[in-house]
Amino acid sequence: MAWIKRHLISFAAIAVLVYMLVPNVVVAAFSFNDPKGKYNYNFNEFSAAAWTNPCGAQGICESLGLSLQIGVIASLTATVLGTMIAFALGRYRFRGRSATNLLIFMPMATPEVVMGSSLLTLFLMLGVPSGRTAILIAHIMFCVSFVVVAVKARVATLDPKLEEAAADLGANPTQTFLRVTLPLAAPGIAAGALLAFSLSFDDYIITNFNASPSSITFPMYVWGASARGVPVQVYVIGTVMFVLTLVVVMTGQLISSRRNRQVA
Amino acid sequence: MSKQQGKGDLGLVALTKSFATFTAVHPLDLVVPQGSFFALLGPSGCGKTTTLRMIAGLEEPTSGRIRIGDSDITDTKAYQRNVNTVFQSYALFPHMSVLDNVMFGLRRRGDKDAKAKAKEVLELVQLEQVASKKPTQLSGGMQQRVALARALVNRPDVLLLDEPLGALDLKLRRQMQIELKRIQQEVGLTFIHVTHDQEEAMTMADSIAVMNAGRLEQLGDPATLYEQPRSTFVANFLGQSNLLRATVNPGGTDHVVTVRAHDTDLEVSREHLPEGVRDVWLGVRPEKLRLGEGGGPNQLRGIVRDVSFSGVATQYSVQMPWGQELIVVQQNDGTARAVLGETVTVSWAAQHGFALDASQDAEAGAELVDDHG
Amino acid sequence: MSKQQGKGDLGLVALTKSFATFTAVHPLDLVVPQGSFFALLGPSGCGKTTTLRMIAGLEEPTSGRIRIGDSDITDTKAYQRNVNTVFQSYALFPHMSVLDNVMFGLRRRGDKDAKAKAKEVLELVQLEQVASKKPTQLSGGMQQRVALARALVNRPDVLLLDEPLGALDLKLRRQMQIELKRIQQEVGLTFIHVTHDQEEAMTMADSIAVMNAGRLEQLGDPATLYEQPRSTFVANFLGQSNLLRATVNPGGTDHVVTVRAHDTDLEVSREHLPEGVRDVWLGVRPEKLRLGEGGGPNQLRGIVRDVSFSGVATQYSVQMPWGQELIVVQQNDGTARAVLGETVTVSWAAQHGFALDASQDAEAGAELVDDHG
Amino acid sequence: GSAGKNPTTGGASGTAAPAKTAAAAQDMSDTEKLVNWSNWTEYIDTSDDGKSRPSLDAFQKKTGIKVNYTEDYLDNDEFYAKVRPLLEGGKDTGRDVWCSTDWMVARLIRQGYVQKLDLANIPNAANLDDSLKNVEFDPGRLYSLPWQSGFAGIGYNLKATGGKKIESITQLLTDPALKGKVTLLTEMRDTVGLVMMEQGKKIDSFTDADFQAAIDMIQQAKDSGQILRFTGNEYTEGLAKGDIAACVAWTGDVVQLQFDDPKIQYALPQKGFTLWSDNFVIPALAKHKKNAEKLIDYYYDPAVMAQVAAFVNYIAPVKGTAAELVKLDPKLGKNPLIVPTPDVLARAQVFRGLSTAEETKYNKLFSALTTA
Amino acid sequence: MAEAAVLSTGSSAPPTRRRRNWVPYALLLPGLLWLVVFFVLPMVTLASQSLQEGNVDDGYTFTGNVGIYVDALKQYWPQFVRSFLYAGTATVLALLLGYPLAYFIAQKAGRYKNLVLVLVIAPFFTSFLIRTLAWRTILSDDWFVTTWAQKLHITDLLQAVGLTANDSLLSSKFAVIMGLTYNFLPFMILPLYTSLERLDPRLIEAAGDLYASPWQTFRKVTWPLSLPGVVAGTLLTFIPAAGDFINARLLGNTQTTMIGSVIDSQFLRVLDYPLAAALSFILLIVIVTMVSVYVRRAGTEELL
Ligand SMILES: Nc1ncnc2c1ncn2[C@@H]1O[C@H](COP(=O)(O)OP(=O)(O)OP(=O)(O)O)[C@@H](O)[C@H]1O
Ligand SMILES: Nc1ncnc2c1ncn2[C@@H]1O[C@H](COP(=O)(O)OP(=O)(O)OP(=O)(O)O)[C@@H](O)[C@H]1O
Ligand SMILES: [Mg+2]
Ligand SMILES: [Mg+2]
Repeated sequence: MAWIKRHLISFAAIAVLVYMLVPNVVVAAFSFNDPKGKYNYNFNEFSAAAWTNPCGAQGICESLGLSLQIGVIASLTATVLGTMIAFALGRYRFRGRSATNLLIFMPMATPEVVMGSSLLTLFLMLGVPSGRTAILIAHIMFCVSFVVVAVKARVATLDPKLEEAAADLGANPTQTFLRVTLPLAAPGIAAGALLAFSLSFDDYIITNFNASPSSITFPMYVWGASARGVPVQVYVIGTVMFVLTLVVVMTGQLISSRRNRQVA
Repeated sequence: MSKQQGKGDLGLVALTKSFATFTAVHPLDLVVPQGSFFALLGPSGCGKTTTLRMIAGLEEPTSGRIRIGDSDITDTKAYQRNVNTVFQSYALFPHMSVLDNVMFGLRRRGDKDAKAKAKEVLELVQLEQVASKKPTQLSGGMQQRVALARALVNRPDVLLLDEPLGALDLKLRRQMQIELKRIQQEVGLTFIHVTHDQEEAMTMADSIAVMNAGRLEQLGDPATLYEQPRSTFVANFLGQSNLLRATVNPGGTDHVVTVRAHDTDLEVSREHLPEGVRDVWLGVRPEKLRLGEGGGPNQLRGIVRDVSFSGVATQYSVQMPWGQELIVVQQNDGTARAVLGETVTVSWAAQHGFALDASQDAEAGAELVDDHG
Repeated sequence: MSKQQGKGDLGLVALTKSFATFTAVHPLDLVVPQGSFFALLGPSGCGKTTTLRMIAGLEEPTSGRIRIGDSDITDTKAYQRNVNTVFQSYALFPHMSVLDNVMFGLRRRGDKDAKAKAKEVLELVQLEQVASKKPTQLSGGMQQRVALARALVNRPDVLLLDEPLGALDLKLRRQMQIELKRIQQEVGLTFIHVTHDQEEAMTMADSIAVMNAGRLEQLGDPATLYEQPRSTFVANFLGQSNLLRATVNPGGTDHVVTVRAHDTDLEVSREHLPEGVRDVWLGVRPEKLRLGEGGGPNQLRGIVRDVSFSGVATQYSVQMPWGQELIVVQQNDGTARAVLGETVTVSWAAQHGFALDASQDAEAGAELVDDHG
Repeated sequence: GSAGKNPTTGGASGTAAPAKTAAAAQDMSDTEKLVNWSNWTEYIDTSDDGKSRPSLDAFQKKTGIKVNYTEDYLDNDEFYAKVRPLLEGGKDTGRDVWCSTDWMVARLIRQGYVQKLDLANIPNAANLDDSLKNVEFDPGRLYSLPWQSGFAGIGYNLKATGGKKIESITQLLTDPALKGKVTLLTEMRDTVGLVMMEQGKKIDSFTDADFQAAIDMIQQAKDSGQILRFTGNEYTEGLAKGDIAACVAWTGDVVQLQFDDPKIQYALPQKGFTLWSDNFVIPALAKHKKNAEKLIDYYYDPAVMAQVAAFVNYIAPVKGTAAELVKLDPKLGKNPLIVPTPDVLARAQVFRGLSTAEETKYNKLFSALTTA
Repeated sequence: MAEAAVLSTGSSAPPTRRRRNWVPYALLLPGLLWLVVFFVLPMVTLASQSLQEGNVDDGYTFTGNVGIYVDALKQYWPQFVRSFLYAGTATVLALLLGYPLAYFIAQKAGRYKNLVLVLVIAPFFTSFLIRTLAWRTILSDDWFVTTWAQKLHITDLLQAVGLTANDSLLSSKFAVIMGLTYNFLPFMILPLYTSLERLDPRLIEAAGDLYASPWQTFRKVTWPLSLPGVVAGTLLTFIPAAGDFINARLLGNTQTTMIGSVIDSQFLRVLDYPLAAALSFILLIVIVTMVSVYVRRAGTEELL
């Protein structure tokens, strides 16, 4: 009893974790379903058919490809732009600092519908066609702020003494940036990029406002499919993305921790 | 004031640094001979770090010049100067191995032998076996030695050390002091060592410059500075001093002058008396005082108020009839000790006293160094 | 080993703490008398903090009991014990003002006079004027005093201080030592003070327990511990010791025994010789050695290899014919000093030597304390 | 074949000749053997493994024209909202042909967003069912040809109604047994139309008051918690699962569901139900107009159309399809929802054309209901 | 990744650099330009659009019709209120659920810390639509969750407090709020985690040492010190939740329509752009106002 009391927080935490992962378990389970009829809502019969043929549903892999492509381009661009801003904010004192902070914060404080619709309004007025370019512009726009926050947190903890040490040891400003500042900020930049990618990859609301009939992203495909019955392949892809993330991040961590342990 | 400057000597000429609201370094003139172990000592905020940063090129002087040998380096950038710094916080690059840290400077200058040289220096600081570790995996003392190696390996004209031992604990600190001194003697570079710790400065340095509030107070070798301080600030800051208010009696011999302090006549060497002053602080170091009458011509009686044993020595606090407490330090060499409450005679030799102009504050340099929170 | 225990004394009975892979504290028996200033001394990792944490209730003992007076508090929770801790890192609540920090404990127990009491204690530590500031706005020394006040105000049965001065610089540290001692004498609480700094322990404490690798090595008042260490570990850890390998000669008087070290007969008090051992380390403290022949019956000749001036005293390293270097500390009391390279006689009195069982490592307690990076 | 009431006597105004003419682009049909077709989801025959579309493949094989078939037409309004900026801005939509519902065709024609069909390229257009030949919104079928037609009626799941039959709109909107398990369509004409007919009105000639009365009835049902949602096609999943007990539904959807689950039932209300068509149109600036016309022509072959009808289970607008369908599957050929009998058809009504002002007004009323 | 999605509330000013003053501006220029053109400008367009009148067929013209805001509020205030209510409830729930988990990861998980963190983040990469659809399956009538809830009379309870309309769980207020909580929980956990991670465990020990019971320790030390994380987390949860409509669409019914859904429909189906723009603008203004009041009251003014 005392043991239970002492570990109350751990139990609560695990319960919450379970709550967070239940849908993923269901998704994984249903990816092995051979649904009766076109709706995949009752577990009918085990089948790995969808796994052997993940592109089997019309257009699913095209949309996934598009989403991945947009995600990569948008997160890379946003990471570059955001990192630059984060360095400016974290490293320099200049006029218009607080205005900049506000401008960075606003996209995060703006509901997605508002952002999506306002961008659509602008594009309507400017005659920018909906589609891939419009989606990219929008995604970069809302990702930048998150990158700034992630990178800035890291830059703020960077010891300016390290840069001084580099200069003291004969590194000119460019070398100092490339050899010291950038590698040290890298974890923050990577976190920002990853976050940007996940936000872009997962966005439906803003994308839907700016998509054209020929630019169906994966979330839009899922949305469309949900009206007529979600193909099992969607569950397969959802599961793959989940497991892939787990594997990639965990091996990354394993490698870095092993590297640390080896030299220890 | 700038003196003759040798080939590789470091020279500061009227070097000044003012921040927006505050002048951290008032015009400073100093020559540090090549190959010497030079200590910069002073209370917190006196401008030691600022001076060092100007030498390193990390801070731009408001005015004045910096020279190494014949060349004026005032306007060169940090990365162009052949000067290296060991930072108090070490500032090791956490993402590089120890070896990469040490090679960093050589690599920047395109040295082909970087690796060999770095390994050699790591051997010098006895860290060859941790070359491939990351700095965070090392203990404080090891990190300190990496920082030292990283600077040393570049064979700078001047090596600046900003409280390199400040973060180490006492025992380790004493060991590193010995190490540092050994290395300096081995490599023969000019070291400028900044420290808070007077004992450290005195044990290690060839010469010490005491700074106070952005100004140079006194410059000299450790023994001279300690035994013939020229101000109450130096007297108090460099070890402890007993200062008695006194008036110089006219006359005296060539060697000895008598002064009157609290109705007692006391002797002091004439050479330790500044010219032309009448009101003085008569100073004696605690270890120069003897409990008992055998110590010299100067004798005072008082009551022991505190006894504090610290192993090597015991410190007594002896209260004089006029209330002042004199501090007496006696080596625990087996001679009889005084006990609390006992009335004792305190005595000292005339040549162990020094006199300072009484217009100075007797407490200068002795206050709580507590303003750098 | 547990002795008679007084009314408010703290008693540890066979207290043990094992972690998964490691026993940090081996069965430990200790009585700390009420109102005493007790120091726990030992190298890094020897279990000092673990012991304190068990007393505070922050760590559960693996076995053994903890008593205050008659009551057994082993099974009570930290917040139910009338024991307070001053943490090394201070652990001040950053979101509360100094006053709120100090009132915290009183408030938790619903004390109506919390504010008045807190202000009183702040006065005691001379911080009444910063009561409304946040801890981060204070200097290290001030934070230290807030942490002390926050614990003191609760008038705990036992106050635990875990290296409270470790983060302060030397000068400040000495000042805080005096302050701490003054406060302890004023309030009369039991203080258990953990420190790395042997001098600190000796100056401040009524009794010292030296721990080594989770075990109690020796317990006693500072002078006894320093002058009659019972192991090489204590001899080396508490100050420096010169240890000479020697063999006890048969015979000798009631008071004095001769031992043969490196072909020289040396005297040592019989009371300082452990019973029934023949091979010994003959130890002498550096300050007990005299340069010159006047010091006692024991004389050795050697060459001065190093001279290190540190203000109050000068330390000499004198090399013996068999290679060993003896450390000699001489107070700078004005007597003649030896110079580098000079051949000198080193002498000491028989009663200043102590002999230790030679089966021990002569270097125990003297190694680089460098494993806690 | 099918026949329906053909509302030639249109609404008050606004259905006059189109004000604008759609711009034509240079036709690339001969150089690019390609046609881009946007259609509703699952609105064409698909092979059993879901990987290919037999009728499309056959077309490609026969003509060498590749069809980019996209199922991105989820909803008339939504699709319109997406292509309108392009059409308005005089840009190519990237589509050569798509299938819009009657009223949407009316709007597209009115705004000059669709091009006239070149019947020379569509000889099979003659197969168009007579009843659909002359519609109010496109007299003479100059701009559009029907793809599929269907009814909107009541679909329900016996499992969820507890075996109860749901046969009238009133029951749908008031039966407490269905509380919170009823969905209506976001398609205004179907939902409001059914309710107006339930209230005894004719949807080819109603007044503002009639419309308002229908809205009120729906509002009441919504406020009482009877209505779960207003949906597009997505009601089918809920209906199949039983989360939706009964709903306004399109015939083809329900017929498809019935294959998997006989508990799914369909009712055409006695008081009337709506008939609609989705029609091929060719947007302005379509690059492959001729290819699109060839495609339409291909599907106007009764044998091909029967292949589609057998899969999508809607009413085919092509004469002779019924006969072909019987050959493919006799049971389908007799299903009154696919091949309606005359007395069923007699009960079906078509929503009258609306003027711009009316459309704006009614849309506002209806959207206040569905979006809030 | 752990550091991501975190509004750090520390506000240490960077060191001054006087030389090369143009550098920060050069760094800022591209990113800020992007934000100005594709964020600020659209907002201006949106504002101007809201003041136009007309219809799709005939086009819209600017008339400065401020009345639209009154109309919009009059017609859709229940959806506004509902959105903020749901988002608020979901935020509180997310805080209640997220806090123990964040605390666990930061202070107790030991070597499983990274694993748990990744488990919190990984669902991000499974499209949230898929996961929300999965909830539809989980909560559907014929699944055991609903059956058990019925057996345990949880459904009755929910119905009694008005969170559901009948004995199903799906398509109800309950489902919508649950979905919102679920979907935005990681945005709560990550900032909480960062601030709890920074919490010095010695402070908790110090509180215990000073007679604070575990609950008092939480209230007086842990909670106030994690406030920056709480503020950041609640904002990152509340803001998107208030504008969300996916959960309401997929898990709700006609009684749970949120304002995001209205805006979406007005823009994409009804094509009443002025009304839609006005609604968007009202939503933005209300949120920004609420956020700034909240941030000021929470005392963490410099949010970034
Ligand atoms: N960038 C700056 N702007 C304004 N004042 C400064 C700046 N840098 C240092 N100072 C001030 O200059 C004075 C000297 O600082 P400096 O760091 O050189 O002292 P220090 O002797 O190294 O002290 P410490 O022993 O504490 O390291 C201090 O009063 C400090 O507050
Ligand atoms: N939670 C723990 N798990 C495992 N080992 C521990 C734990 N806490 C302490 N130890 C080990 O117990 C030993 C004693 O630790 P303790 O902190 O008591 O030493 P200490 O004497 O206070 O050292 P220091 O002077 O460095 O503070 C150390 O070797 C330490 O590594
Ligand atoms: Mg400094
Ligand atoms: Mg410890």
